[in-house]
Amino acid sequence: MTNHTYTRPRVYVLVWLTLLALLAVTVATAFLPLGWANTPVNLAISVTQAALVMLFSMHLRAAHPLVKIIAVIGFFGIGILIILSLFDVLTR
Amino acid sequence: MNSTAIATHESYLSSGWNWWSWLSTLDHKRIGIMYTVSITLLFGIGGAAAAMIRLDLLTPHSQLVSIETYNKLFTVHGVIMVWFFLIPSIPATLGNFLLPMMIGARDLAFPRLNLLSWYLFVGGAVFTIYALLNGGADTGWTFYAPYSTTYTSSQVFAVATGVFIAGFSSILTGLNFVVTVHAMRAPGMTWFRLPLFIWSMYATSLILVLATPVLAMTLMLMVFERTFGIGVFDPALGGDPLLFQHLFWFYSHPAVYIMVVPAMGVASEIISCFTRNSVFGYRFMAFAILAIAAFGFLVWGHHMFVSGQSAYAGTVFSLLTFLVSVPSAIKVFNWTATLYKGQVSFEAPMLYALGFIGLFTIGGLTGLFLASLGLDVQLHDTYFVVAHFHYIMVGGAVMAFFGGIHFWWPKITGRMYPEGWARFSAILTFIGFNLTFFPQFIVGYLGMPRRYPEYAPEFQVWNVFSSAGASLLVFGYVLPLIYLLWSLRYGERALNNPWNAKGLEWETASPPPSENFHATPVVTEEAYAYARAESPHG
Amino acid sequence: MDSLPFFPDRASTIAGSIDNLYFAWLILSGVVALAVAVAIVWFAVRYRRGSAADRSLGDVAEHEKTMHHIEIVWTVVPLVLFLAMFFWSAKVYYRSVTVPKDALPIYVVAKQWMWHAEHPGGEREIDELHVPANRPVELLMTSQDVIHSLSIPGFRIKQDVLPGRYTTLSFTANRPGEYHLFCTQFCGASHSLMVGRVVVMEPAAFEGWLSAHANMPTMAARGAQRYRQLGCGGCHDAQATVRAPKLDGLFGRPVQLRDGRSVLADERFIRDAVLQPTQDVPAGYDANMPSFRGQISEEELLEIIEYVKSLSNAT
Amino acid sequence: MAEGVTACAPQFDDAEQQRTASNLGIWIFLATEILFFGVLFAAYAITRVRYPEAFAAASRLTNLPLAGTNTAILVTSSLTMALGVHAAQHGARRAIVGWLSVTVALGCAFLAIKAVEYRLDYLEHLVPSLDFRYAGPQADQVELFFYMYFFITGVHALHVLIGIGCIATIAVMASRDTFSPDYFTPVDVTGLYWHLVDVIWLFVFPVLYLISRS
Repeated sequence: MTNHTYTRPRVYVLVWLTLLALLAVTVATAFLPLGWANTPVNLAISVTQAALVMLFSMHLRAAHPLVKIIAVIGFFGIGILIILSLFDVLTR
Repeated sequence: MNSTAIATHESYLSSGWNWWSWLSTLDHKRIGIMYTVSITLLFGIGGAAAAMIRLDLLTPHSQLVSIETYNKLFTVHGVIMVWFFLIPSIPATLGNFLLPMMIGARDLAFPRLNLLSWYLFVGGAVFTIYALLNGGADTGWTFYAPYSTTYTSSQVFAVATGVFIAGFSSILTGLNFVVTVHAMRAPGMTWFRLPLFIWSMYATSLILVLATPVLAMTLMLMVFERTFGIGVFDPALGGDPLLFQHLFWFYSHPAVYIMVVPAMGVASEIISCFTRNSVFGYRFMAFAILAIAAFGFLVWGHHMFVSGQSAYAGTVFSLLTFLVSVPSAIKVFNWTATLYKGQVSFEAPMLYALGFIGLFTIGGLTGLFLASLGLDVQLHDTYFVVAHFHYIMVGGAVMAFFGGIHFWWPKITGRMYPEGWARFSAILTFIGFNLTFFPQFIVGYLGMPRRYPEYAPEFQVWNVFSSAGASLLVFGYVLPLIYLLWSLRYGERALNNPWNAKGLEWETASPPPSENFHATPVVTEEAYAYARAESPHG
Repeated sequence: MDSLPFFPDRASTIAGSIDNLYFAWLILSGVVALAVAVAIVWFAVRYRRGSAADRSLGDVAEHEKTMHHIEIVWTVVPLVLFLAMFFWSAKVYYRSVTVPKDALPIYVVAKQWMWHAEHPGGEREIDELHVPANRPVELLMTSQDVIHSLSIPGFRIKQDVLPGRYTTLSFTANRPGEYHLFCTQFCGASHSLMVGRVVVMEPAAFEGWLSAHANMPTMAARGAQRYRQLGCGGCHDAQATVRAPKLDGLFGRPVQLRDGRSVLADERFIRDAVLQPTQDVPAGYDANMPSFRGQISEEELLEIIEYVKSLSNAT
Repeated sequence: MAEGVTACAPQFDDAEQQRTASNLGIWIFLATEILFFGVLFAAYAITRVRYPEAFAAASRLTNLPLAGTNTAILVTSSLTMALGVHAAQHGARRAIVGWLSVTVALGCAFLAIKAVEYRLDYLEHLVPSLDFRYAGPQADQVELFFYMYFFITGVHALHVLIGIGCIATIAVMASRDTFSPDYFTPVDVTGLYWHLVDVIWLFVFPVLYLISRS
């Protein structure tokens, strides 16, 4: 079940640099006057960063499908909570 | 294993009887027993509160206790029965004891974590009982803001801390069960050869793991708001009390499935054994359990139809609630169909299981009344709702829990319970239960609100019926305690498989050795392969 | 025991259709429960251990196929049934919660353990509610402290009363008499004492009652006085020089907001404008109105709202 | 125990099964951690949707430079942790201790900067219920923002503290040569936990500091 394919350190450093780059981008876009598009852009970048960390540093890429489901299921649970609660708050 | 051989060898019980051998055990069976003892004591406290409530409600004016005390009584009854009895009842006792044995494992995946779960549970109970002794909370088990956060000075902090700690016990037990079912099944035990009790433990554990953290953080937000006087639920600061209800019910509706799904698993085991028949539509039953666990997370808004939630959101939640009740309906029909062309016998566990089907069916059907938007306006927060969830939780979960205790008692203790007394108490519980809670449906539609120590005089006749029924129900619960303890010493010695039941747990000694099986069993046949096996008692 | 109360009396137009829903579910669940019970007893007796009933299953594949058919049937049938009942009950619900245009407003303020009701004409009541028969009434409710819930079983209506917000209940009583009024959301020590009675009167008797209890100036008059006392006129009067939205004819009209949203100027809009002025700023104005939170009680706020309403239907 | 423990706990059949169970177990625990923080995000998001301007104004008062540095620090500590786990996979004892020590140092730096940030917030009278002064409009909602800000960052900082404790313990165990290519589960598990603490901060940072800041 667990992976024995060891990720080469080079990959970790590459991921690290990408994350720092994305950090710079996200901070930069925060100051661009994009109006309503600002929030989706910031969130998209943070989702990408999170995906990078989970796939590479947390070895999800080579993990058993069950582990992938467990990794994602928390986000779905909160998604349901936010979406249905907002559906109430916004249509009140 | 010849079923007539009497177990005389070294069992998990005889490996030490001093305090330390119990308090430091890593054996899932001993931890299961420690849970059983703890929740029995807590059931006593919750039951005593219920008895005082029923006595106080005999008269329209609250004469037994003051109305402030009454509010604390139903809070104690709610908190203890929900978090310290019902949620742990089947998973922590029967689940802990039987799950490893039924899948052919030596123990759970993380024994130390399992012992930690018990200590967390007891720690949580200590906080709650401390609060009870120091005046208790008076917010009801629902802790609705802004009353719980701003307007009450009762022991909300201590009770919330107790439930918070006990929540971690639930999470860790759930984690333990999910990993064990995935990683430690015996050779040949494929997913669709798993007994339905294991399916129910698996689905319950998924809900335990995915819902309980939400409760923990919601209680933490509530307690912080109470302590620092500021929070997102405080209407004075622009916060939204309905946000607390959303977060609370996002946990609490899946929690009611935590309480009833294990009972479904136990019922399937008992019914298939005492009808000598494989469960009708095994795969449908397994998928129905998973569907209940999954859809259970989408429907919490039906607790808030009249709470100020928008009509559109209420409509969506009403539709989703109707969808989640279909799997439960399927299960009831499948249990009934299991009796078809079987060899039906009526030992005590079977009486409890049949009682479970009857009461769970009534509970489920009245849930449909409440899911209908139009009707819920009249029924919400009345005794109709009280009767509905007692039919499901007490009629369903507790009947199945007692059925399971009786069914696996020979395996757990190596002793047989007295059959006559057990059948009598099963029937007495069924009758007492109906007398107690059916009148509440009627007084509910009449409009009698919940949590009322002082009620309008015309509701009194139904409350007297209900209290009378409760006095019968008390015996239904006390009797098993007596004769089961009696059976520990004087009960007839049990065979390894007294019911000739299918399942790996019956293929080892009663009571089983510490390592469950001398050799890891290999599974070759399907689940419930009763097909014409000889009936109980040979 | 003279009469065993099985059923609350029907005293509003919606009560009938809600009872029909209740009977429909009673019959449906009764049939299902009976079917399950009869099936269990029949199978239990016929196939009891040792009985001579025929238990041959025939060939397995055949049995497997029929089993699947049965499972499909008792999945689809409940689903269809539930959807039908869902639509019916949703329809009744929307009829119950939709407030008719010409409803007589009564303002209800709930506070820990009593109900304050106030009629536009200034009549005030505690734990009582006098309403005319055969005329739509709208209860505009708010709470001063915790969440309460106004329930009148005789009218089959119930609605939580939230602090910091208005919630509404509407009904048309159609049978004169006295009915229970309960608080059904736990609100503290004397939650069970927070009860009252609703008195449904013939329209003529109701007018008589109103005039007999009109010992206070009308709400609108008191609202106008509060309006001047708090200095609202300085900005909002028609001839005021300060750039502030004018109130004449405002109530009931949609308002275009600064951030592009369009909101109906109802009671909730006016309440938010008074307590949290910078939240919904109308287009063309800047957010410089001070908040009056803490300076106005719930009753006074309702009076100001009644005054603003009078400005719109007066013109 | 130079070559490390290859046998497995009694309830398992072999080490492979034990590794699978541990991996499943830690991932389920991480799922509950995601849910713990998810509830706070949900409460924050739902309150923010009701008061967009107030929360935007409030988020402009937060200290972006410090938070940006903190994000960089945590991302770097995630790298050093990953390299530490890599070293454990190859049984390079000195490398494990080295990388884990750097990770602990970076974690402490994160907490130090966090303390400085809290101190600055206190000096600017932004700490709810303790000493909160804000002259602008919708002061109550701004106070709600800072209530959730301190709640989320506080719970996260607590998790960073716990992480530092675990990594330090693992580093000490590693220095006593406990781990080997066949047995490095504790390092792997602590690494996964630390990465998740970083993932959560990758969501906390934009949500609290960046959204509609311009």
